[in-house]
Amino acid sequence: MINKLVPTVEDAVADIFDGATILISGFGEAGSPIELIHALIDQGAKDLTVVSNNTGSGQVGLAALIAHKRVKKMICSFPRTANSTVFPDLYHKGEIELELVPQGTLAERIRAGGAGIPAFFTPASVGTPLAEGKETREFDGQTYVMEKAIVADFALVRAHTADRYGNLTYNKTARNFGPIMSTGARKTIVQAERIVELGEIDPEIVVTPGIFVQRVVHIANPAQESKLVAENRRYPW
Amino acid sequence: MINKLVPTVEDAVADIFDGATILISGFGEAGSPIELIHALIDQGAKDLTVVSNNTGSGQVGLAALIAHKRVKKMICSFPRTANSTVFPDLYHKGEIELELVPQGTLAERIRAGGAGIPAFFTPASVGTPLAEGKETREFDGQTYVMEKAIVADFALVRAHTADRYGNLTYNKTARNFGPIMSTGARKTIVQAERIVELGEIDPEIVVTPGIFVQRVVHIANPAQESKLVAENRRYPW
Amino acid sequence: MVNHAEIEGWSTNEMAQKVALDIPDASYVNLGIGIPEKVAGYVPEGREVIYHTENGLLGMGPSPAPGQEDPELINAGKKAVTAIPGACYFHHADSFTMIRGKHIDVCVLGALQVAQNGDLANWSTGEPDAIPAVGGAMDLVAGVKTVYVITRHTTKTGEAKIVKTCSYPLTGKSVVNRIYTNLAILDVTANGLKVREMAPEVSFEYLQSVTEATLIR
Amino acid sequence: MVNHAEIEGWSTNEMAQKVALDIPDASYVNLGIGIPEKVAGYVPEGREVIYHTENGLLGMGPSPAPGQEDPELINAGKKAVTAIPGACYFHHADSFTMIRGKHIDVCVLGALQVAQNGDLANWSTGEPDAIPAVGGAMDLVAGVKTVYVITRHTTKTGEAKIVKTCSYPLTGKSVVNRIYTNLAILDVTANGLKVREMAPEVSFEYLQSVTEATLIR
Repeated sequence: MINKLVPTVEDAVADIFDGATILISGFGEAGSPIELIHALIDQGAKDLTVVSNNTGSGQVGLAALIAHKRVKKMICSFPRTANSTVFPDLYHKGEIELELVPQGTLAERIRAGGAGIPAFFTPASVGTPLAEGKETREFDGQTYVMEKAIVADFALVRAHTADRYGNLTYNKTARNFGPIMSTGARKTIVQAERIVELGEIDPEIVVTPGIFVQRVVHIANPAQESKLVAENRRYPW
Repeated sequence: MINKLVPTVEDAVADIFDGATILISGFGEAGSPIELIHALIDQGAKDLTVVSNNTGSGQVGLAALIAHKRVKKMICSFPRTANSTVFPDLYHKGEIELELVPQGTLAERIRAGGAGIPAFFTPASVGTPLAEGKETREFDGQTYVMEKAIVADFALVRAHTADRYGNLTYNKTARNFGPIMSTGARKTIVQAERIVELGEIDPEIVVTPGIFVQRVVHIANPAQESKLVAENRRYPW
Repeated sequence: MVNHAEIEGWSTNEMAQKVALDIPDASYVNLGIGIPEKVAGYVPEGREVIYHTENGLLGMGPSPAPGQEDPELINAGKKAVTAIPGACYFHHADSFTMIRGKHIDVCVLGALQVAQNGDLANWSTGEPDAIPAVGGAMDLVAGVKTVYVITRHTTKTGEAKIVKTCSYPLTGKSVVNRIYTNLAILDVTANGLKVREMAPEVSFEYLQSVTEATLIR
Repeated sequence: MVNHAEIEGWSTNEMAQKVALDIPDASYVNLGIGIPEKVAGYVPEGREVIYHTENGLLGMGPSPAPGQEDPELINAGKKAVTAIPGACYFHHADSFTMIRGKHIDVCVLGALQVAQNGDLANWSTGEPDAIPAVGGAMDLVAGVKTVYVITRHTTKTGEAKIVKTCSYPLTGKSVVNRIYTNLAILDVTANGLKVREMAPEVSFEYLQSVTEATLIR
């Protein structure tokens, strides 16, 4: 019997260990698995390397995880956020590391990790400081930089609909990093707004095949990060 | 105005030139753009390099294109076919070249071409004759072979539903190489069974975004290759 | 020595309009955050342009009516947008396949500096206390077929932005095709920066005086 | 020198059943074309196994009833199949992401030869007039977590298939985990080929006599 549904967010994140590398979906608040992140804060794992496009905002979600000093290193493309001083403060104090990666390279490194591709070449960042120290190479007269796959221990992903096999669909631009992050971790943990029976998701429209997912928790009404930030909420509340 | 619909298969393939590299979708007959291939036979382009998983069957579709000696070289994973002697005969006579590629490497090389990735590393074929002469490299103690992207001049793709922007959906396992081949050619030419108005394809379920497609022709009732083969049909009829 | 620019030239909206006129019908276009977003408002009647936003939407429409915002339908600037009929959603690797794979026709970006060889610096001033943030800019300039820059001709403090060599960290080398400023439109050519059009009241000599890079007529 | 095998041992169906018993509940499995396909018929009650076919279907079901075949719903052997509730379709690059990315738990493949170090040859006899055809086999052995081989112990003409070193071109080096033949089940271990189970009437000595590779008890 395959049943990837777990009853609570606590169950979902229980085995995340100190020092783990974790992919966290989302582009800003869209697609950010806020309840899973809060459960991870409660769970207590530390010295984490977090791979996510941004660094969160306010004092909730990813920003709260960072504020609680659970994150040793961020791998992201855009760590500046209008509504957060959490990452900048720690960064200026030298209390958090940053690996800045062009957004497309970040996406491709995650996808490569999931696809068993250890490294690939890209034209992005050639001739810039972000390519310094990296191997470059010419193909057909153009220079490319070699980038390595990111393979993570865990992924925290927010989806819209899921079934017990872990098949997923997403909502609009909240899809963003979810499908590739699902492939790129040894254990992919999903929060979904809707859980349906097998076969209710048309096999033609599954975005993340269940093979990439290990656990699903049902969060029918996820918190909206921007509202929490506007209300100056702070996690844990 | 964006209108990628063209009235006939003749229009669709009119500019395919001698010596072109062409991606042709399909896994066996499923997803094979048989009307586009027949139009290409009529059109007459020769010295083609064709990238397709198989080499066709009987004397129709891809096998007929090969039988008419339009194909200089096949790049494929599985050129043996139960119902065709076309490729084997020419191959034994030395009249057609073969580049044999593991199926996953073939898929990834096509996807890389579409994604602007000139080369990548894969574990598939390491230590086998198909890796001979290719660069290998260790990452984390495992050996990988470097494979280069395939970038084609044209792709001939069979889809199920299309709109005038070129957005596509596919049917079941006829999807196979269609989505990646659509990305991997300078000009992607599609035959679709159904043409719908913009917006009729739910934006969540588009498989090939229209940006990857240059031309769409409506073939409401495509021929079924296996039936033609069973009837010993031969193209041109 | 570069003079402090005293002629205002085109307004931001006029600059955006100039860019819009240069985007052909049926183009796939990615507009950067900020001033580049204004370009969408000036596409001439009869041209159909499809907007890509790298966070996973092709067929981005205008901002929604107030109260109709959907936090899960946003653009790369994290602002609420809409989707046109014929739009589609996709994940980040597919989105950058469009960019890196040379499927996008035009992108319009802001700039800190542009050099006369087309080098672009638009992501970091390189100051030690700045938090570096690059987003998708390096992928865009590396992959999009035509790269337009829209920027004021000089900084607020009168320093040249159109320079001989960028002093800020690069976004990409030799990647810019055309520059739209409040004073002029400049083409990056093999021979240097060629003046394509000048704003009213701007002379070539004046333009050169507020430009560090060498201009050609 | 290897004897011509005279004991028939397990039938093909029994071999398939042995493989099926070793596939844990909740596994994702890719079955090769031919005899490996039989394994699906013997999964014990109460185990839920999901079948992947590399041409783009996860959740492959049994063959359709006669007359219900859909030429666009086929397996890697190009035979008509069905899709179970909870199945999904995807394109070839995503399909091989599952394979190469170590997401598939078990694959079951046929063999021309298996060497005692786990080398597999199953795609070509290397004869000059053979049309080489590899399909997805090299990707499967490189990426799937556990690789089972199902094969007769010797060729029809009595030659060893379980060998010291493969003479045919390799599919992959040190990739096989376990071998199921009509005579025995063998584990590929760091020390060599360990006999896990033997068919009725088969002795270790007899098994070794029809095996070129050195067996360990």
